[in-house]
Amino acid sequence: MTPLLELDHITQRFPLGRGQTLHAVENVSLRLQPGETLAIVGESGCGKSTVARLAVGLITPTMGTVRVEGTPVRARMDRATRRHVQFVAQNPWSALNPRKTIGHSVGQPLAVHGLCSSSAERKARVAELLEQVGLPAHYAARRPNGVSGGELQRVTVARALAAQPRVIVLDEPTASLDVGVKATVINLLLDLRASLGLSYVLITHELDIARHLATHVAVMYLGRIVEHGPAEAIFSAPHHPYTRTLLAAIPVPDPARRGLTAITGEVPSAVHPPPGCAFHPRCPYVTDACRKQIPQLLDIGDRTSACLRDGEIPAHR
Amino acid sequence: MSAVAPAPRPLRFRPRDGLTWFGLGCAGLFCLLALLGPLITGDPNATGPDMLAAPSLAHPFGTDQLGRDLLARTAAGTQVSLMVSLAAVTLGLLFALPLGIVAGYHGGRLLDDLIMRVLEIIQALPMFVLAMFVIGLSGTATAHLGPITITMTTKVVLLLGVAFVPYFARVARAATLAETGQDYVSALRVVGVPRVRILFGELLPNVAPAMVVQAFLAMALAIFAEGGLGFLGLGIQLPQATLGNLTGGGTGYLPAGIWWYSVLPGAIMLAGILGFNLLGDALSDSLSGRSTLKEM
Amino acid sequence: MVSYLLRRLIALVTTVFVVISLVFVLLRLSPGSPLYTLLGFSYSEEGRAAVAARLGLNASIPEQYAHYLAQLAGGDLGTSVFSGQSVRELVSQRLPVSLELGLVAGVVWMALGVLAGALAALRHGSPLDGLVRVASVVALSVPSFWLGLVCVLVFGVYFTGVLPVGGYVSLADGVVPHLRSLILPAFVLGLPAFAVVARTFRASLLEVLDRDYVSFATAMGMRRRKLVLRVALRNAAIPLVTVMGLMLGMLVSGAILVENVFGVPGIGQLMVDAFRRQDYPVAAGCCLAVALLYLLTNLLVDAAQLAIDPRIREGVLKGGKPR
Amino acid sequence: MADLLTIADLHVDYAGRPAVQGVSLTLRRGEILGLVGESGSGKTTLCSAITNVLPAGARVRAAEMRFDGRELSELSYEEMRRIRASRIGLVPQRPMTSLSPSSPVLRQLRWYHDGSDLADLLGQVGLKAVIDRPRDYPHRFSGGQLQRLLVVLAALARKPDLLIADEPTTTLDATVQAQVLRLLLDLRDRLGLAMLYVTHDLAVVAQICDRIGVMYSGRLVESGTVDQIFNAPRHPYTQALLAALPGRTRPGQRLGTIPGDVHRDVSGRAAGCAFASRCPVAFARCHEEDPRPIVTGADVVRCHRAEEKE
Amino acid sequence: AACSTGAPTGGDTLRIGVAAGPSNLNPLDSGSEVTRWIAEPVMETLYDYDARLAPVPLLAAAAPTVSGDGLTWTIPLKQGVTFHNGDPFTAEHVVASLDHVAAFASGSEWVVYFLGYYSGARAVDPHTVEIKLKRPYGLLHSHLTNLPITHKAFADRKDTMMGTGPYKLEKVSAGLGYSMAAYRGYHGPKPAYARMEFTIIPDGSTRAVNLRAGNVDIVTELPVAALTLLTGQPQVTVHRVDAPIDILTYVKVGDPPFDDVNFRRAVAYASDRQGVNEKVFGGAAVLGQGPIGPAERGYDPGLRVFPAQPDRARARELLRGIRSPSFTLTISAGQVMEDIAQVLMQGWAQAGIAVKLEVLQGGPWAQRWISGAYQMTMNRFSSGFTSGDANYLALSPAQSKGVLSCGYENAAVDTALDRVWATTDQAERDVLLKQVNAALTEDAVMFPPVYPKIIVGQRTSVSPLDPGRMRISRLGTPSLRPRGNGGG
Ligand SMILES: Nc1ncnc2c1ncn2[C@@H]1O[C@H](COP(=O)(O)OP(=O)(O)OP(=O)(O)O)[C@@H](O)[C@H]1O
Ligand SMILES: Nc1ncnc2c1ncn2[C@@H]1O[C@H](COP(=O)(O)OP(=O)(O)OP(=O)(O)O)[C@@H](O)[C@H]1O
Ligand SMILES: [Mg+2]
Ligand SMILES: [Mg+2]
Repeated sequence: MTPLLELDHITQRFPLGRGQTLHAVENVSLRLQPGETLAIVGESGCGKSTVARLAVGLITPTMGTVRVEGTPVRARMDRATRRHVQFVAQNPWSALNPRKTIGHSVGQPLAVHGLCSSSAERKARVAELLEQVGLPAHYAARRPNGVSGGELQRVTVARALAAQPRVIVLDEPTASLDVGVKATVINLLLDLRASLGLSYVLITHELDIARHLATHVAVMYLGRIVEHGPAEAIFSAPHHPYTRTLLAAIPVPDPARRGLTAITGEVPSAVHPPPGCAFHPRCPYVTDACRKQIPQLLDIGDRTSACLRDGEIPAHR
Repeated sequence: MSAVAPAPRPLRFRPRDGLTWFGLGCAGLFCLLALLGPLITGDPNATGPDMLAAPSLAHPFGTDQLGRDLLARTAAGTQVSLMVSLAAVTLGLLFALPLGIVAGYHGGRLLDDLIMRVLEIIQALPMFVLAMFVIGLSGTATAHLGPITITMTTKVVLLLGVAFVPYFARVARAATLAETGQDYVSALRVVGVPRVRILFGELLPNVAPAMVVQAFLAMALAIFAEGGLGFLGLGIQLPQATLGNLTGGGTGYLPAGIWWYSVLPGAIMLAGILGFNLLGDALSDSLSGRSTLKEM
Repeated sequence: MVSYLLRRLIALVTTVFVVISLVFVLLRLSPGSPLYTLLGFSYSEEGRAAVAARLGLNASIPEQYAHYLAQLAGGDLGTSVFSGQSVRELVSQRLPVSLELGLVAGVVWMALGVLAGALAALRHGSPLDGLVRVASVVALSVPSFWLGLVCVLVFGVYFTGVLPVGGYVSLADGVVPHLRSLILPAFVLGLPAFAVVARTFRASLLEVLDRDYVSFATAMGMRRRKLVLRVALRNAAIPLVTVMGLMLGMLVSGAILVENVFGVPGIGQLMVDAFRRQDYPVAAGCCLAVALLYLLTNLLVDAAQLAIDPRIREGVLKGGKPR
Repeated sequence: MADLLTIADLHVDYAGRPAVQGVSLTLRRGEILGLVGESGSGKTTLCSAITNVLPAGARVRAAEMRFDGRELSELSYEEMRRIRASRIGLVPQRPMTSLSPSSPVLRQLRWYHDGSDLADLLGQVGLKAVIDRPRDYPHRFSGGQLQRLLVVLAALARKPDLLIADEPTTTLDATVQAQVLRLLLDLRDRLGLAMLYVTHDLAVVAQICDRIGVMYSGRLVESGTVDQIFNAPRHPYTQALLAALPGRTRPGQRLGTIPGDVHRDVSGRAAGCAFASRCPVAFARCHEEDPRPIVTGADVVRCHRAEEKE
Repeated sequence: AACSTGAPTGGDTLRIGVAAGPSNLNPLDSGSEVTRWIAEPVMETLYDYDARLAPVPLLAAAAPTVSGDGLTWTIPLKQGVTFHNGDPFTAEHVVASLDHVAAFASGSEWVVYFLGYYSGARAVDPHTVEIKLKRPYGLLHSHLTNLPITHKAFADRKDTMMGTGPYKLEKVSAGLGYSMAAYRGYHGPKPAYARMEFTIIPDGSTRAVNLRAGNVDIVTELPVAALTLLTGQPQVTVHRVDAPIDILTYVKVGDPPFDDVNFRRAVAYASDRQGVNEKVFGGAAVLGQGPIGPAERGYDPGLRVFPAQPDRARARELLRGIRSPSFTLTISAGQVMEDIAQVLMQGWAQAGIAVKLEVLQGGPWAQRWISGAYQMTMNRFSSGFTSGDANYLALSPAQSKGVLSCGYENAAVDTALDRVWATTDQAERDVLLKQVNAALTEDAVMFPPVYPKIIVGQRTSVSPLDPGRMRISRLGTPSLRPRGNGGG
């Protein structure tokens, strides 16, 4: 079965001038099948957003290919294929043109892709879309100013839906929202997935949201995927030392289960990544080999993991 | 973190301190004199019998060495000044906006670099040097470029317009750069909106307010520059009265105590510059939200 | 940092080269010729040809251009068509006068501007703040040549003898008369610089006072005086440096007008004369000197900025895409 | 044991617009009080009011604001400054912008702490390397490093009685957040300082706090011990907050939500409880009368329903 | 200007305020008044003017001897004269000076005089010069009275002066002025002042103010508006003297609309001469008719063709049949010219002639003028220094063959002007000039609105300026001396 979206050995480097390069994404391969929700988690700067931008064609990779429904994405791909992958960004306040009405923004994909034959039809469709994300139709006439973040985030989802996508790439869709509002957006995503059969690529560093929504999880560290597999498996029994560290560092909203564990050390620089396994300076299980050899992603049962000592480390907790 | 989307700063003019009111008054006086003055005051070139007469009821601004009414000449000069400034600013915007927006959209890339380099070269010569250069060389005469006739007025407009281009383009570029950083531009690209439509349909309205502010400040600059050129004799030529011509024309009479000749037209110029500067400041405050802070 | 400055220097050289070429080509393409002025009534075709040959104006424009560049490369700016003086000598006679005037005007006024801006920001909302705001916008708006005339009127007609209203006394003719002769031109020339500095510094200081690091310092119980000196002023000075570069252009433009009002024999006056007479080499030399001065100072400003703002120094503000 | 900080009926207005209304709370030595609430609910304003670093134009009114036995509102600027300098520490929200960008970090550390034990202090938070980087400016350090530096300055160096931490980890990554939180807990244990910890994140509160205050629209709607709030919340708003947490619901299930929007309440309010329009259990009285705080020991709740249950 | 400092003691320094610094300090190249005013004390001519403006030997020992065919002039030189650098004055310097001005490449303004006449000069011995001519050149004597002699090594220099005069140029301060000191080795009477200083004061009123304040002793080119500043000042004298200063005003006769003599005359009739005189010259000028003014040879005070005030009826009559009469007036930038033009335009407008004004800077104006791309052109021109009291150059556009020809063709004028140059007979020359003047006036080719005066102010502490010299635009500074109690 052709995946809806496939990243095939993607590498993205940014030149920084003075001969320096920033290794934002290194050799990442991912595929998304219909109905799946793939969560990409990891620390700040590990390349999650870059993967998202690559996936929706905002940047063209230095190396590797992005395929949408089997068609490789070129710089000038026809709009019809590309519109099947849509994008929702973290900050709803900047994701809408402040000087255009919400209706205009939501209607843009309809106009660009000729999905409506008349402006009346477009208006009706915009109203329909707004209702679909739980907003009253009269919001079409409003401008983003004065509309709350949660509502705006729903507008951006409506805009993405307008293009009739099969995949929506969500880059931290709830990170800037308050707890209560966050919940409404998560509920919306759940509903849409159920009703429209959408697939999501969900970028987040809030692991509880990933756990709540995702069917699959990819854990990134310094531009590489270190562990990838079904969400349940990874959350319940992380293999890679980094995944373990990360899960242990996430506070649980339950005063009965206290015990934050912290590791020392900083995230290394993406300009001068450490030799060998990128995680080795912070890894409690580090060996000499880790300092020299870059571990490859290997299939281990239900998942893939990139750790030289995968079998040796005792199971978690 | 705020829960409600912040309003884009409206470019609304709400004079709230005395200074802004004063600026409005100055600019209003200037524009009124420019628009209505010439209708009321009569022929600015008509000579009369009283030469170098001090201000009086008959001649509120006095007369010049040829017995012409200086109020009429000042009004005519103000009109020229306003028209030239408006035209120059419009011209500058017309060229600078597309350049700045395109450069800003391609921020940091080759096209941006290229555009900004070229503009930098124009800026390497300060405006007056550039003016001297162009007008000093092409002369103050009407020039003919093939079938196109370039009068001195056109020349001044062109010159000021060109001098404004780098200045405007920088602002437009910076504003566009800031806008391009906003997620909505990425969103539009993902949606598949063509680039031209992004640039001029979506970005332009967001860049425009900053440009309006600059346009006001540039009006002030243009009035000054037009006056300065006239003062040096490199501007619009006699017998057309311009504020610069008048101010410069009167210099020879100053030591004889004939103050009104230079001083009054210059004061009108000052009013115009001050007015537009203050209005620009007020608009810029409203845009940056500085005044809202002050309100509290 | 050194490599950055080096790159800037190379960019500067290219810009200067383009400016030179532009000056040259425009000069040669402009209608008229100094020969007409030079010959006047004694104009004749033979005469024109002979003089043009002597001045090297007969060659084709590319040839002249090549010759001019070669001349420049040898440090020779040519000689005036009219006075036969070497342009380098002329420029080096006039430039110091303008430089001194600009420097006096710039330094004194900018210092005052910094002071006024700082006081206004620190006493935000007070009458002093209002005064600075009004004074600076008025100062910015007054056309320099007109203000010059008003000064001439005031000190030349009503309060005669208080200050000289025109001319320039060289240092050789006495320090006090020299300085006295600079007072009015420097006053008029520098006023806009005062205005810009005061406004910029006020705004940037106000902004800095609103920044996290100032509230943090306050919360840490830092004394107000130390806070202003160590934290606020230092950071507020960064945009000021940029503005100073801008002001240089203003001073140059202003000098052209002000030197003409007060009869100061600086480069501005020389340039106006040269353009009026179409004295190509002198005009080009002046343009070159001014452009070079302008660009060099901009370079200095950038260097100063680098020195004062570590983030610019490391290109942090340029590269990358920080969220 | 005497309370370290007592606030009673604190009101703060920004140009007439209320930001904090009638907040009362107490904080004991060695206690960590977590303050949670939506954006704009007045958490930062409350913190600033305590240290008196509100922007110009803000007006403070309080029945009592007592710190270690001294009424704060009666102190002169200089006395307040001295308290800030030695007794109340503040860890700011945005570490990246809280140090002057134009001076080297080490120099700034010396501004705030001129003791010879600096290297030692830095060593305690794993930042000894800063001493060896005397020329490095703040932008050269990561957010986590800077945040730890600020903790060193605010807490470790001057050993204050009270540490106010206004969302100190919001901008940090999970692993780094864990580091900073560990550090703060450590400090509490070693120095016995009291802490006012402001956050959006209920999970963090659950992990480190002893007591919790929940703010809504400028009011402290409920406060109590961590266990009490998480296991038996009394205010409907607190209940709704907890229901909205993904971590407390089975994956794939819809989360509890709070309908409406806090901000419409602020603007259009005439009388009644601020939460009434969004409250699932509101009744007539809630729309007419603003509930008064019901105090039980150190705990408070402001709700007519809760009152009924008493 | 600079003079506003320094105590107004005067004493042993003669201080002169001038309007501009010359671009070219070589009086062999430049006929500009400022150059020559500065050159006056420094450089001397072979012959000088006496009180009646007749030539008398100065550096020459005697009047020239002319060969029978008029083609060889021999001039004996004075002995014992030295240049300021100590070099003795000899014939080779005279030859170098003459050769310089006659060479095209030097771009000298004199070349036009020598053009077609001068063939060469040689030093017969150190104290005798022989000049060879191509054709008889009677005006040469007059020109040798005007042409300064420079040191041969300095003939090509434009930045300094080296002569035999009573003062030597010591210092050139760019844009500020020139200072000179008395030359000890001067061959004539000892200079009265130890020093002489020329100061540049661009603004006319400022010059007047400085004169009033005693910062300078003499100022030139006083504008009419500034004269009020000097009235009632007992220690200041203002001289207004007729001088060969012309408001050179002529039309392109070769092209429409001025190829129509009626149109030309209509324009001349409609010119507001009175208005120009009153408004621009404060009534002090003489109303104009033809090209030759009152201080010049050939002036005819009786010539009255055009009225003082516009004769509109006459103009309209002459214009009958011309649809929408209009033309462009091209002037060079400057307050006086602009004022004149604007007054004239008012007069013309009243007669129904639409005039467009074109104000050009010096260079572009000269280009228009020389290339003939004008309809009516107007500029100020002073011929005094190069031609004394004769205005030969200003007449040259009327010559049909000249480079500057305005398209006017009148054989009588052509022959008359040729003869003017050739003859040695001054009386004949005067008659011819009168004829030319009358013809050009009648035909309305050249019709300056007024003949201005030279206006010079001086302090009474200096001996009075010689009106005779001022009549030919000279100041006569070398012979001035301190006077009365002001003198030291
Ligand atoms: N356009 C760009 N030019 C240069 N560097 C970039 C660019 N975009 C991203 N980077 C760098 O690439 C790295 C990965 O960035 P990315 O935004 O993908 O991280 P992220 O995982 O999304 O982080 P966060 O959680 O903070 O959003 C970072 O170091 C970032 O600074
Ligand atoms: N300087 C200020 N001027 C005017 N109003 C302000 C100012 N600062 C805050 N406010 C208002 O006061 C109210 C409380 O703000 P505060 O910053 O205390 O909330 P918060 O709970 O800290 O929010 P966040 O979680 O977003 O930091 C808000 O409505 C806010 O808009
Ligand atoms: Mg990201
Ligand atoms: Mg806050």
